[in-house]
Amino acid sequence: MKLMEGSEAIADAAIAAGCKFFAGYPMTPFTELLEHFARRLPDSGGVCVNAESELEAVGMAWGALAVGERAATGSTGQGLSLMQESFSEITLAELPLVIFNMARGQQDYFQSTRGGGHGDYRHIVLAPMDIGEAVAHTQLAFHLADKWRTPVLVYGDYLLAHVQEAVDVTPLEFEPLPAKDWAVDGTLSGTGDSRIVSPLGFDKAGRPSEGIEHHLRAIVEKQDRIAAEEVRVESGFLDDAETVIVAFGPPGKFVRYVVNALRAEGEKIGYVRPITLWPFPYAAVAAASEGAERVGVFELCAGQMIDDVRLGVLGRAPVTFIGGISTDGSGFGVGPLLDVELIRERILALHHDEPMPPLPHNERQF
Amino acid sequence: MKLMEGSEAIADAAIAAGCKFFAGYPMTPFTELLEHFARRLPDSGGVCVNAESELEAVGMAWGALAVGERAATGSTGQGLSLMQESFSEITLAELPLVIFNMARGQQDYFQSTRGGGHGDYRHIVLAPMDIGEAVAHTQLAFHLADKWRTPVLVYGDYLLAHVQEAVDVTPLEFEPLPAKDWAVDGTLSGTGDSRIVSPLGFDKAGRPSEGIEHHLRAIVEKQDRIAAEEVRVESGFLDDAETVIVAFGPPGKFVRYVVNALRAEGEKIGYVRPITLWPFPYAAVAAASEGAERVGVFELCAGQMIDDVRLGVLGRAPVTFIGGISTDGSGFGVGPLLDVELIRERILALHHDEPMPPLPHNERQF
Amino acid sequence: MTNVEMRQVGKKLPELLLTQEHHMCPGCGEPLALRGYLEAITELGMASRAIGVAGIGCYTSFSMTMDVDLVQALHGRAPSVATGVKRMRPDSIVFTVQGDGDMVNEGLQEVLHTAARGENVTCILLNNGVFGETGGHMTATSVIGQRTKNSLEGRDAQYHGYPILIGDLISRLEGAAYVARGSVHNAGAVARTKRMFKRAFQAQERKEGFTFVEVLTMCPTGWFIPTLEGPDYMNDTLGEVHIMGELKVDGVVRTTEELHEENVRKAVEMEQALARGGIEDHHE
Amino acid sequence: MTNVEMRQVGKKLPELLLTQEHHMCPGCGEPLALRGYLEAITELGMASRAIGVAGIGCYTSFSMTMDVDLVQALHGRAPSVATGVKRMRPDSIVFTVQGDGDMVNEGLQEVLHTAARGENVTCILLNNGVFGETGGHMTATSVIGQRTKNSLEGRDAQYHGYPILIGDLISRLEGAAYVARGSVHNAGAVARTKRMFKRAFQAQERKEGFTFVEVLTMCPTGWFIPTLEGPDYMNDTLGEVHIMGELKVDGVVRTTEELHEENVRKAVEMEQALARGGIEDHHE
Amino acid sequence: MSDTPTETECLLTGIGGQGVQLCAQVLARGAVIEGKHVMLFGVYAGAMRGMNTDATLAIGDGPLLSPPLLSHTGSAIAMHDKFWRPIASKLRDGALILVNDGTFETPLDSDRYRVVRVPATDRATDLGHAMGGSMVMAGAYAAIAGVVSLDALIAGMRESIPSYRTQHIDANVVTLTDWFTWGSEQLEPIGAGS
Amino acid sequence: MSDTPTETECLLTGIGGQGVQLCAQVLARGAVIEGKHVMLFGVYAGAMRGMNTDATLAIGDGPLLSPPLLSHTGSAIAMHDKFWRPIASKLRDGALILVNDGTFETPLDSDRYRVVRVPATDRATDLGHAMGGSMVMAGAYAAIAGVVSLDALIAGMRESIPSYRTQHIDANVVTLTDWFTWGSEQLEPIGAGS
Amino acid sequence: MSAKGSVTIDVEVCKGCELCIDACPPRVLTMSTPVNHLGYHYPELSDGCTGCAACQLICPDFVFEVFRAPRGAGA
Amino acid sequence: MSAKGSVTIDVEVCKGCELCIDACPPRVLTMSTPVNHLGYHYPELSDGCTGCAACQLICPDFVFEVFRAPRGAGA
Ligand SMILES: Cc1ncc(C[n+]2csc(CCOP(=O)(O)OP(=O)(O)O)c2C)c(N)n1
Ligand SMILES: Cc1ncc(C[n+]2csc(CCOP(=O)(O)OP(=O)(O)O)c2C)c(N)n1
Ligand code: SF4
Ligand code: SF4
Ligand code: SF4
Ligand code: SF4
Ligand code: SF4
Ligand code: SF4
Ligand SMILES: [Mg+2]
Ligand SMILES: [Mg+2]
Repeated sequence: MKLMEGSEAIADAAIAAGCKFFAGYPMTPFTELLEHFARRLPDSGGVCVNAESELEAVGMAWGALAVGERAATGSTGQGLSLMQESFSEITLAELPLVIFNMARGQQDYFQSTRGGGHGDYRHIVLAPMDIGEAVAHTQLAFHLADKWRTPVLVYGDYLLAHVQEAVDVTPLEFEPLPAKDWAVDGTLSGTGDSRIVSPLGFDKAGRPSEGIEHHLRAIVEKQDRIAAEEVRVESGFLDDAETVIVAFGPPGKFVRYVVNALRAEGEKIGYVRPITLWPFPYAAVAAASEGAERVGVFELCAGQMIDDVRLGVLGRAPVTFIGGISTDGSGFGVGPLLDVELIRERILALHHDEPMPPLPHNERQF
Repeated sequence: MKLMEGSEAIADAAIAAGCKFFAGYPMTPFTELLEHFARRLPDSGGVCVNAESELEAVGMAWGALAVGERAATGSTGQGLSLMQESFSEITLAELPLVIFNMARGQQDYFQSTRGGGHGDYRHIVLAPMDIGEAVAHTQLAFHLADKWRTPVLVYGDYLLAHVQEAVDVTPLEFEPLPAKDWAVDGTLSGTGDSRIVSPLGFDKAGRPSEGIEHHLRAIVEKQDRIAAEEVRVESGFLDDAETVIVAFGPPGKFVRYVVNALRAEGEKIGYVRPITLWPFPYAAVAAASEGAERVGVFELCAGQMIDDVRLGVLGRAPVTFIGGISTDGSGFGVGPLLDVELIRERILALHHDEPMPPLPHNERQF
Repeated sequence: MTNVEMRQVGKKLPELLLTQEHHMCPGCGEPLALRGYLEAITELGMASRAIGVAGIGCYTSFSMTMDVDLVQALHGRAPSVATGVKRMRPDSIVFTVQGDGDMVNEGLQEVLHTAARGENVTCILLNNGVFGETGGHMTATSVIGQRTKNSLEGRDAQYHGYPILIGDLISRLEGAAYVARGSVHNAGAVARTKRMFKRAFQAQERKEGFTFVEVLTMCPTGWFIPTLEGPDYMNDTLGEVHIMGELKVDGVVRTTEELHEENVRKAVEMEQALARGGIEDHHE
Repeated sequence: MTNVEMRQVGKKLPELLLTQEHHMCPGCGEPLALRGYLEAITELGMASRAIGVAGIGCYTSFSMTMDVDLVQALHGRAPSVATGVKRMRPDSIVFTVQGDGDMVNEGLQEVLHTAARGENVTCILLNNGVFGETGGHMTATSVIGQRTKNSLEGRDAQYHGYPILIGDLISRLEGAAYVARGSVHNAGAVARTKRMFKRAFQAQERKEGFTFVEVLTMCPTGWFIPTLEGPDYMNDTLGEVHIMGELKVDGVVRTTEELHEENVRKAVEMEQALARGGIEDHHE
Repeated sequence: MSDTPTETECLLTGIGGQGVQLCAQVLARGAVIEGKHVMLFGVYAGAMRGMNTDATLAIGDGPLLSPPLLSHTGSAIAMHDKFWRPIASKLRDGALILVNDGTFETPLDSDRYRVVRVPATDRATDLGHAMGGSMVMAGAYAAIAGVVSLDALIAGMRESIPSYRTQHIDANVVTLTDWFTWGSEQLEPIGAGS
Repeated sequence: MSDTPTETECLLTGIGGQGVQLCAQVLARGAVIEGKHVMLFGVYAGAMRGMNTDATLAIGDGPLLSPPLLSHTGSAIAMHDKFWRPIASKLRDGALILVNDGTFETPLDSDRYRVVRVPATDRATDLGHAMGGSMVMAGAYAAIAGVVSLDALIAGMRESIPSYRTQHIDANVVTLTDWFTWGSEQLEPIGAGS
Repeated sequence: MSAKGSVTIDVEVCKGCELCIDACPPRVLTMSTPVNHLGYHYPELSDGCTGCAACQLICPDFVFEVFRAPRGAGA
Repeated sequence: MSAKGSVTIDVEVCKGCELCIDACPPRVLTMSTPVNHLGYHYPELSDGCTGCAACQLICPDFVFEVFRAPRGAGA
């Protein structure tokens, strides 16, 4: 056991999963993840480039992936906004990019799950609730990315990045994967069998390739298969729950903690914690809402996942938003709403059909 | 009446609306819009900069807006992906940017309506179905942007950009707008009352300003008001409709044309054509689905607006996707699915609960 | 104590400041550059036409404290924003305030394209060779051997590559009319840098094209050294590579040799001036 | 008709081509550059280690026709992609193929940062001074007076600003080991440019740092002139500003004067060679 | 509705560079000059050079009701048959088809269609004189389909020529006139699209 | 659950630069060395310098159940009272509070809390010696709250010092020892958080 | 006189740009009157080719194969 | 001797960086033993100030006001 902040644990987990390349550009609260990769990768035979910008970082990772290595990049949602063109197109290029969003809250849900970029692409989104899960999800991310040849985003936040815990990182086992017979490394140049890794949907001249329309459809069909196979979700106390609370990530851990306590006090409340944000656990949410009288959604933003919750519930029960925007004075950190007592109040208010208490204000600091 | 391609008509409409600045970077099928602005703006006392990249284009527009002028930028969805950081932050800076997406299809619906960037922001999205409407929407876009101090995106496509029609551009009248008492022009420097235009939520030192958290909440509250006031939608033949088809933009015009014809043949089919994609006409869709037996969604993509349609219908009737990905060989242009006969077949198949005919394939061209 | 017979020398605070307070670290060089361009604007009588465009870095807090109409840009984007401002308000004096991370990393092509286009704006670079704001990491201007958070033993060319001498690059662009590199590591340099700001703003006024003033600033926090060592450390590391002086005047590029000579001369003059007891012209 | 006693001179097609067909316009200069670097790779025996990274422009169609392992990058991003490739496969020969719009507009900072970092990759620029693919608009390299879609009367400095001489800028970066600017406006230039490709690849092989070969190419379509006028038009416009020659060899920057002299000498040699009836070394 | 007799639709097809778009422009602008309602849509295969280039032209006396893409048409102009297939499937029985005699080899059922072979091989297919081809076809079609008068056609041509090509205007006037006349001599104007 | 006696929680607060985070580090690493489960979370006000810096520390014998932010706590360390308010509201009755005698002026209800004023004014508040302050408080708290032994504390300190600051290690050992002893002399270890 | 050099011309892939015409030092290439299947005129060789390969070097469509007589051979 | 120059020192805004100490040519500034409300030491002026303003120019926190005796005045 070693005292590590989440950023360090995640970097170690990535390296344990065989990540050989990382590139990123500093931005709070992502900076420390970059620092840990920079410190650790060289020792494990990898390379970390302190890229001059986010756009260059994702480009470098693109290159490392194209030759068949495991590679990742990341930033906060703001920096990832700059990478949206690349995320959309790299999905079409079918490269297994792993992306870390050390977000400044939960307001990047749409960006992550709807594809902030152009086009029909979606990529897998894993949302760990604490450092332990982050260590597992990071390794899973690299596996799923290779399994499906699609980007996988790990949605972290200020807490995951900065909380320190005594942990140790143990490598996980996954089902075997096929060889990367699509990767380029130069050895096929001049043989007539040279390869191309491209988002454009064209193969080398003379090889059967049905063009961009067919390629776009094939990607979407793959995404449908992922949606069917890769849903992950945790839930608790649903059987006789009158009230169901849906929350993800670290706030999901707070909610789970509160629901546990309320159950101990006999309140008929359950929870659903989506672990994959895409594919979203629509079925689980639908099932949870079956018998329930009300569904509450707790997000640290204006309410984005609530769309997916509604799409799962589809009118079976009223869906109420009980979260809200909450940040510290800098806008990067943890706001006052992320508080066990306040979350408890809000869940009980919903449960007893009482008016929602007003959101707390953080004390101005500038 | 003058024969103009859509791009030319839109540029003329923007100038008629008082647009004084445009910056963009070429990309099919947006290129011609940029060309027309470059040709026309100087004569009307404006400036068009052929920016060196999309990121620089949106930055230039940001500056022009900050001093209080009407300004716009645009690209295709791919280029707009690069502007996502700016779109998100300029919404927080409350600058009235008008954005033209001369899209390569309808697959940028999520990017436009969910906010491809980070954070909770949304901006208004207008989706004209033809050149005549595009001329009106372009002028409306500048008005709404100023009215709400928020970006407005006009969603066009290859057809709107390139179809030529004999049209004339007549300036429209709108309700009066307040003076831009927030803009900066240098005259207040050194007076103690200097201003700052910023996305960060801080005012000049010594002035009351409640910080970023408060600012983010205020923006979201404004967005809620917009959502309540600015919904625009067209529908037809809904009264006794057994089948309701939802479609937007030029494909919406095709659908309307087909539904008209089918009605003439006595088929109980109606349509809803969202004109604002955000705010989405949930109420209209809900009402339309009330008596209906089925709702069909026709989009030229893998299906994105269908999420919003489902959120409107909320289980009242089954919602089926009858559109699909369809492009020409280059991926920029018009695919084979955009065809009156094929759309008619698909609507009828849905209407008679028959299996959907397979999607047409475009003939490979490379 | 003030002294009746004595006249005041200089001003305690630049007039264009709304508050004296700032949250910069002890020994930070950025407020010194701030003093320089604010006083330059005031003394040139351009205050009521000045529009600033700020990048994102520690200096961003100046956006709130300067009494100047200001547009806050995103990280790296200030030059394009300034372009839009100037194109719409050609008679205003438009300047950006950016750091090396903002300008030479994230937004390198913004400033180069703006310079090549010959936009009539003045870009100001506060170059401390680190991302101060995010904790002192190396930037594209960090010099070989410089201490930064990810090069505590000094930047290594093999591993991290070489610094970009942005002023030198810009001076080679035809659209650039005036390019200078100042510093704030001693009183003389501060005074000299202020004159560079004035020349740049005057050239902008005359619509000569793009103008650029780079200022080497101390960042003891990002360099992980005591505040007191800042000035010398800066002069010996950054100062040795990013040579100070006017790199391009009236469109003519000057050689590194010319700059070196000049620097020696100026240094001597300054010593004498201070010994004589006064830098007459820093508040000319 | 083939002739038994005669020996074949050069090759009709570069070996590293999967098909002769390409969809470039008549008189386009890009396929000539393509021939140059493909033959250079073959003749240096580097074929089985070559990895190309392509930008987005007309030349993108070469991605499909070259018999070279290739990574298709997005517009402007090729240098960073090449960096990732090279860092993971240090023994391969990595090169980008980009246009002026791709490299000097959209991705200017990518190539500059890559060069400053001294990445061991070769960036190839096909510079025709226009966005050929999208219809012939002006780029950041279009020279004053050049015809483009948005400057049919010639580029105007006041309105559009000045061209960026990218090769010259890159040669000033310490991380750049070899920088050359060739052209394809006549047979001699084509042969000479091929030698530049070879020197660049050899320097990369020796891990000397960043290498760069710019090639001025004809774009009659984007220039709105008859194909036949392409070569002379190019030589008289682009060629007068983007001076051809080896701008930096073994890390040493050469002056414009040196380049001029050399160009005159080479031109004469070439005349003589052709008159003598043969460019011996173009297939050395 | 796109079938109302007051609307004439024409599909044009050929290989990039043959001036298909210019031909359509000349016809469209000519029609506008005559006060007609016009909708024109050109499709080039984006980045791919030397590929197909098509155009859809609708001319009507009143506002046009149909969307910009036609699924049925009463006439067509074919500069080349390389990309003819998709067009063929959209032709109504009795449709008027002008083909370029030299390069159009696909056999056409002349019982089903009214086929006019324009003997303008070199002119019409020589990419060096793309304009020539356009003018030949525009002139002939205008006359045969009877949608635009020669004067309007010439005026439309003047509007359609880019500033840097004005030196060709006089030659074009001649070509238009020649082939308009040639067209009139073929079969007396029977119109198209009905 | 966060109230189980086996978990000791401590909230630390002060002004940026005072070494609050270092103090928390030393205590946390010390505890890990003693085989305890530890969760530590530091909050600095992002970009804003000279602003508040807080830390949340939880030490337990078994796995920690609570989320990383505490709403109730049994002990606190206050280097400065500028940002004390939010902390105060989270203190349980009987909570142990170590405050910096020199800079902490806010009156504290000593019937409700067990307040220990650490007379380390200059040392603890002089930003020139941020480390000094951290060590003083860490030593005193470790002893008074009885969560970490002096040896573990010193080992924790060694782990916590960044490579470029190692020259201060010996001085820190002395300070920790002095103040651990000082702490032990105050009131016999009563523990905290219960 | 026996030729110093010669070329083969793959006329069907020629795009008629005429770059080879000016590039040929002895100017033994001239454009055809007929056009190829793409509709382009193409170069035709008359006597006097030196086998210098300039045409091959300048042709964007890789139309030429060049042959040269061994030194001394020919006239 | 009457002073050639003098300065006022706004000690409460000083952040103790000590840049002024080295900047002062006659070295008449020394750091205080006590600290200000922020906890920083600050400079104190001893005799011999020339009013050269170097301290003002180098101080990042704008602590100094500088005064100078008219030429000829003083000793
Ligand atoms: C797109 C984007 N990427 C990263 C950041 C995070 N960030 C904020 S300030 C900064 C560094 C600023 O460095 P510099 O411009 O040199 O200013 P300094 O702090 O050194 O004064 C970074 C990387 C950001 N705000 N936006
Ligand atoms: C981000 C982005 N912006 C714009 C485009 C559209 N685009 C494709 S090619 C091209 C111009 C290419 O010019 P250049 O690189 O000079 O190549 P050329 O066509 O001249 O050979 C542009 C702007 C794009 N593909 N991606
Ligand atoms: S980090 Fe550096 S630049 Fe930023 S305030 Fe501190 S000293 Fe100044
Ligand atoms: S547009 Fe220009 S660059 Fe592109 S293929 Fe044609 S000639 Fe070549
Ligand atoms: S250069 Fe090549 S393509 Fe051009 S005309 Fe000659 S043979 Fe034909
Ligand atoms: S080889 Fe030389 S001489 Fe022969 S045809 Fe070609 S260019 Fe002319
Ligand atoms: S320079 Fe200013 S802040 Fe620094 S010690 Fe002197 S007075 Fe204080
Ligand atoms: S004015 Fe000059 S002499 Fe006086 S204290 Fe300041 S630096 Fe020293
Ligand atoms: Mg910096
Ligand atoms: Mg180009």
